[in-house]
Amino acid sequence: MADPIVRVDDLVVSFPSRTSKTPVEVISGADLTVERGSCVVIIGPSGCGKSTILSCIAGLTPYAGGSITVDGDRVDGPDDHSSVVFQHASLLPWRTVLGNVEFGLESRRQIPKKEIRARAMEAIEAVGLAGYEDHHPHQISGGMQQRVNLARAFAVRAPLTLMDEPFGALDALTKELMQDELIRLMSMVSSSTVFITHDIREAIYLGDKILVMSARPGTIIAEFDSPFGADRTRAMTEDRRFDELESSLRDLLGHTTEEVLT
Amino acid sequence: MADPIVRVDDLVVSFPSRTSKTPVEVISGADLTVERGSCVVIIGPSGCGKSTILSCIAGLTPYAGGSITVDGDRVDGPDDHSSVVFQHASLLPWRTVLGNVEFGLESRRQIPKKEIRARAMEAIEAVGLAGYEDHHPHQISGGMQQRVNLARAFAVRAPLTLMDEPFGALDALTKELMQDELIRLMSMVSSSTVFITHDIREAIYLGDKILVMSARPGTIIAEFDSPFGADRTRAMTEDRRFDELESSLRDLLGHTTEEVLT
Amino acid sequence: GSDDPAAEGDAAPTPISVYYTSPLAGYSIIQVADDQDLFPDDIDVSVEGGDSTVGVTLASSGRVQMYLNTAPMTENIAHGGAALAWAATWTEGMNTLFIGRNGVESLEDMKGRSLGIVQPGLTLSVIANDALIDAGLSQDDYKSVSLGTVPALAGAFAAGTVDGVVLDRITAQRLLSEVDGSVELFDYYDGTPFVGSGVSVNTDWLEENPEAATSFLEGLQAALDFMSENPEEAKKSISAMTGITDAAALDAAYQDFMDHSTDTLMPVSEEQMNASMRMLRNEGNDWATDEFGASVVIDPSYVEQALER
Amino acid sequence: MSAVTIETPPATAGPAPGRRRRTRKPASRSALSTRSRLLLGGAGLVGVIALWEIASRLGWVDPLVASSPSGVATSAVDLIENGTLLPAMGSTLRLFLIGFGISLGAGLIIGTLCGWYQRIDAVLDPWISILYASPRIAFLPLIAVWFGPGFLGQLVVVILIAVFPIIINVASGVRAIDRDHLRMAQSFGATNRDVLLKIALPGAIPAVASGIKQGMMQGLLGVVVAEYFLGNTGIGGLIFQAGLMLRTGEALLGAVIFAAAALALSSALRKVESKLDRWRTA
Amino acid sequence: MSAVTIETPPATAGPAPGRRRRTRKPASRSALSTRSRLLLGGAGLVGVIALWEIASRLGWVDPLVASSPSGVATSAVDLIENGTLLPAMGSTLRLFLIGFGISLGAGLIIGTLCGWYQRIDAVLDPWISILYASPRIAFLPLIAVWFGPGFLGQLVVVILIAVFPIIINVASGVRAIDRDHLRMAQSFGATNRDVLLKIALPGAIPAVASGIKQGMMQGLLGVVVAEYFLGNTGIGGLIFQAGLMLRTGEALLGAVIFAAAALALSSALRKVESKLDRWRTA
Ligand SMILES: Nc1ncnc2c1ncn2[C@@H]1O[C@H](COP(=O)(O)OP(=O)(O)OP(=O)(O)O)[C@@H](O)[C@H]1O
Ligand SMILES: Nc1ncnc2c1ncn2[C@@H]1O[C@H](COP(=O)(O)OP(=O)(O)OP(=O)(O)O)[C@@H](O)[C@H]1O
Ligand SMILES: [Mg+2]
Ligand SMILES: [Mg+2]
Repeated sequence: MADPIVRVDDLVVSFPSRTSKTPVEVISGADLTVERGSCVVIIGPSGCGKSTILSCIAGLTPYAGGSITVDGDRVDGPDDHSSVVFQHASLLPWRTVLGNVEFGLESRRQIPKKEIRARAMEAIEAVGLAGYEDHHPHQISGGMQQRVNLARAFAVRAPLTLMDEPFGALDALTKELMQDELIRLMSMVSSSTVFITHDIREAIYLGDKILVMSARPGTIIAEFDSPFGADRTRAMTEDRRFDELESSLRDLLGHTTEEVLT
Repeated sequence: MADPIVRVDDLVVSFPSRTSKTPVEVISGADLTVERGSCVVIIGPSGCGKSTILSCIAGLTPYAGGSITVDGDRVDGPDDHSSVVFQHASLLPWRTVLGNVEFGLESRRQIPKKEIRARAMEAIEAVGLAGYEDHHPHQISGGMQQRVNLARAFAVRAPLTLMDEPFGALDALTKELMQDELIRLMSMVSSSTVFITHDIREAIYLGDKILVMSARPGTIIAEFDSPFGADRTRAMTEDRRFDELESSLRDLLGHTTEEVLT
Repeated sequence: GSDDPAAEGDAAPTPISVYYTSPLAGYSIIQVADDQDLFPDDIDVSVEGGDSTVGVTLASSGRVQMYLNTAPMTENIAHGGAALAWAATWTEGMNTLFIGRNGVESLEDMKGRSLGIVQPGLTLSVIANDALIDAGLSQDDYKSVSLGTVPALAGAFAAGTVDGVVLDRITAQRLLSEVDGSVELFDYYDGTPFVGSGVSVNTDWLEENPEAATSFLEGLQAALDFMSENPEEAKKSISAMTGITDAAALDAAYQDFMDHSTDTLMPVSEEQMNASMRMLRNEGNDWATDEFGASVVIDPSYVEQALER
Repeated sequence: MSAVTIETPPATAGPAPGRRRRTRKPASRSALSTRSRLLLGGAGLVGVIALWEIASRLGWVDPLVASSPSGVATSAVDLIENGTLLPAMGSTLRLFLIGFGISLGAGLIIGTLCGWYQRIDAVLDPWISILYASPRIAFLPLIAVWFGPGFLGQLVVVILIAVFPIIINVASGVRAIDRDHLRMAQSFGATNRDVLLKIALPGAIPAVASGIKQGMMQGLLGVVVAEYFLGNTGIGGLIFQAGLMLRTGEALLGAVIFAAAALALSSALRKVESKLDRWRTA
Repeated sequence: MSAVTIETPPATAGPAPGRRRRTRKPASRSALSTRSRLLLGGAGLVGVIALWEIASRLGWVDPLVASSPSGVATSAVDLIENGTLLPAMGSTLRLFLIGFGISLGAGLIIGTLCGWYQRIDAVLDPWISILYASPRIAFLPLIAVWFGPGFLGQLVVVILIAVFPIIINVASGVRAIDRDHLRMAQSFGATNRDVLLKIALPGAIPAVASGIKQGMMQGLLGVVVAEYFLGNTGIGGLIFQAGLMLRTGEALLGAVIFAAAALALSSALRKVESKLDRWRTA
């Protein structure tokens, strides 16, 4: 493979503190790389800074130190290299499914109206929502809304897709369906992905590489390569290596989590 | 064991329809029994009527046919036999943790102020929130809020506790902590429980008996007795029987769910 | 060398804005002049009506050139710095009645009683005080009650809340006929020489537009003539001005106007001015000397010229 | 709490399904049917109107002062017959439509500017608050001088009364842009203009609707004030004239017409709002 | 979409970290600092006031009609010196406090009744809407007759203007009880009374606060109207008398006093509200 699509070196992020004058360091020296076409999953306790890292890569949050490059360019604001899928589908309720998917394309550089429509329809078909173009978000289920969210991100065909707990709000069954859908889509568009989750099994199921973060101030404390190849099916979950990986991750996270909850 | 604490016979529930004059049947002939001191889990696809059954047992929803008895009394309105834990903690934001737990007790028959306070404090200790009595809901985490919700229900010491996806909104790690907490509480107060969930693994982990519902109009289509005894630990999840039960449930639910999504 | 194709020989007509302070029959003359298009062609008149507080500011700012109202408001504004003076009047007195009830049978009986007024300083209050002082009472002998609006004044009298009020003749007579035990105490038209309905003019404007002012007065005179000659048309204009629609009431209003207006426009007389000054002194205005009053009266020649045309 | 004993209540004797032990009536909040609402509301209205008529007939209230329902009706018939009422309503309607229309346009523009550009807001906000808070009735004479006592002055009065609720509501609606939507748009590289047009404004629709509603009601009030104090035209002038001449029936008729117009407008607006906002009825 | 090709943009030449290909400026919504806001707002206020003074000095506006800031200040000094202003403010304050106090009490009670008892609401709602929608200025003469032109009549005017926003907001706050909370309470067998006192009323606090705010602003307006039209007392009367005698500075002073009072009241209310509602700042 060529050089990595994302390269994060010694990233430091701090936020102004409410109580004191000195800013609070949230990420202190995180390093990570994402190889082209692979899916990197970041897992860690609540509040450790997962979303913050993602947001920095997307150019939505300025960082205090270190460097981030995406596709060779240094990140210093939102750009065309990446698209983001947030946990809340954040659909515009006054736009139809089609209108929502078009929104992402409209916001990119000038694309003719006609091409926008065509690419949006293509993305809607890809997530299996053909026939629902004219529905408003409130007329479709939560799972379908999340698919629109995916379609919106994939439609812009950015080299990198950043996903922040996209399935966190779904029930277990819908979540599994969506995970399978995502695997299908990722293989179709051969996009590179950074995926954030709380869910250990989801991390193992989706990730080519799994990064574990420590509690705040966050750094990457462990890295696991997936023992499974590109071909992912539910059968994986019955594999012994799946359970082993799950146990190791649970042990690692058990500590960090206990600290966070009461 | 004595006779069951809950007996639901041939329950039929219908709601007035918006589009037509004839009401829509949501539950058509469901039967179930809950033995004293046991935990019955109901699982089923979204919209199948799980919450409706629970609500009928609690006396919150009137039913069109069949009968429900709790503790020998026919249910025809909210009463002292059961307490409910909803998915949303539904805490009153203007009351403290203590005030919220007291709310349930205040609403029961006349209990002296002093006893209310004592029982509420006891329940708060039992869920591990001692020291947080004076916090307002927004000052504690989601997991802690859900524990207040549990404490409020357990403080009234009803013979039956009805739980409607109480952990549905929590992240995977917090959820597991809460499940362990619940198992501890249930064994402490030896309460009978009906527990509703979407999550197959949660169902197996908690249930003495697992009932599977069909898609709407809902009925109970299968019943599994837990192969594990009263002593529940995380080790269970690595047991072969756990995986087997999970597969059977997933197969059963796979069908019903596919119909609902898309 | 005008190359304006629209010019019909002469210059464009001089615009004149007129404001009247109440939709009373006494001011219908302006409505008639407007309705019947009686103003000469060299002026372009627009007429608006409304509240008297607004009128004070309009007249003093010169926003309107002609202002239909009653004494002593014009004198008051003129003293406040406005370039305002009486141009003409068409009554010899105030067309109002002082009426009483609850056992009040004369002005002297108002001692210890309550007098309804709209607001202190407004005409109806000033002339009520004048009549009572003339009858030997002082302002401490009775209680003035501000009711805010004329409708409230009439209503309060009808309801017996106040013992005496001064009201325009039409409303007063209606009350006299409908309220038991109400009596007329004083008829201002017979008793007080006063500017009851008149038009004042902005004198700054007047200096530059003497011709237009004369034309305006000419139009008003034409309206007076028209009203006596065409009762039916006049009644229509009165109805538009006052909102009275009942035929009998309209007849009465027309008759009332004819009975209490002069045949021709007149300059404000010295007697009328002195009455105004006296009333203003009653109110405690030490500037209201008779000499000041004279300054408010403009040159009577304007009226004379208008009548000659 | 390790020794919790469950207070098990004794079972009731036999099959008495309807009886329960508790004596406290538990909460239930069933909605009153639309029919009962209309019946009760209608009965109340008719009752009070009948009482008023009776009181007036029996002389408990002075008809000179309080008129009566039949007096109001008679006034309506008279004024329609002599052709006064309809032109008056027309002129009032014209004033309202133009005044409210201008307020709406100006309110939307200024409100959007204030909600979106923080610098503009910083400069204008104190003035908006001051003007909105000050008793605008005190400015009537000034308005008359600057804009004349005719239609223009009336228009200014209506606008000064109607425009502020619209500005304030629109601005707060635009300001309260959904954070999730904003981040989403930023992540796609949307420009400020995109965010304003495609996110802030559509999202502000409920606030805009409530501003329009308040502006409409205030605008109607403004029309009465303008017609009453300036120019004496239309229904407001009719109320003024009628009051001066003690024609209480007519004055109340004018008030009834305005109240009816206000009720009709607000229910029409509610309909439009629920159409515009259909996506929100989830 | 099986043959999707990713449009891979060419990498920029070398290490030019600050430059990006896009020309469109992406959205950013950083908040203006409180200091800049105050500076801009203050500059605007001072600027306009200075302009007004200059315009008046240079004779661009007629000082007789528009007065000037220094004219307003002179009026204030004069009126304080001759002992008119403070008693007038006292009497206005008294009217406002009593009138608003009664409106608040009545509004809370009637609003709660309407929000909670659907039958009462069905009967009262039409009347509340009608009275709220009708131009109450037309009723001033009736009020003067029924309640007298003195303090009582003024009080009625203030209440009639201030009470409706309170009733309407309280009722809708009580009505909009949180469904989840209601079900929770029902599941514990809470009675209707429990639900009203422990859930509906505390939950209605934001609506109540906004009703009180509107009621306060309307109440201030009501005080001006009442003093202006009935009894001619206090600051409202001062505005009227000054207008009549062409003392424009005094009239504007009265308006400024009312505006200042309204601004002070609304900022005080905001403070109280954020205290009462601290649990909501989550
Ligand atoms: N804008 C901000 N200002 C101040 N602190 C912030 C801000 N955003 C995030 N933080 C803090 O930074 C830390 C990391 O937040 P972040 O949202 O990245 O966590 P996370 O790992 O995504 O957590 P979660 O799993 O709950 O989503 C948290 O402690 C949070 O309180
Ligand atoms: N008040 C009501 N009026 C009309 N239909 C209702 C009402 N409450 C529930 N339903 C319908 O009854 C069906 C069962 O609803 P219920 O809430 O019991 O489902 P559920 O199994 O709990 O679903 P979920 O897992 O999504 O919570 C649904 O189709 C729902 O639309
Ligand atoms: Mg996060
Ligand atoms: Mg449910």
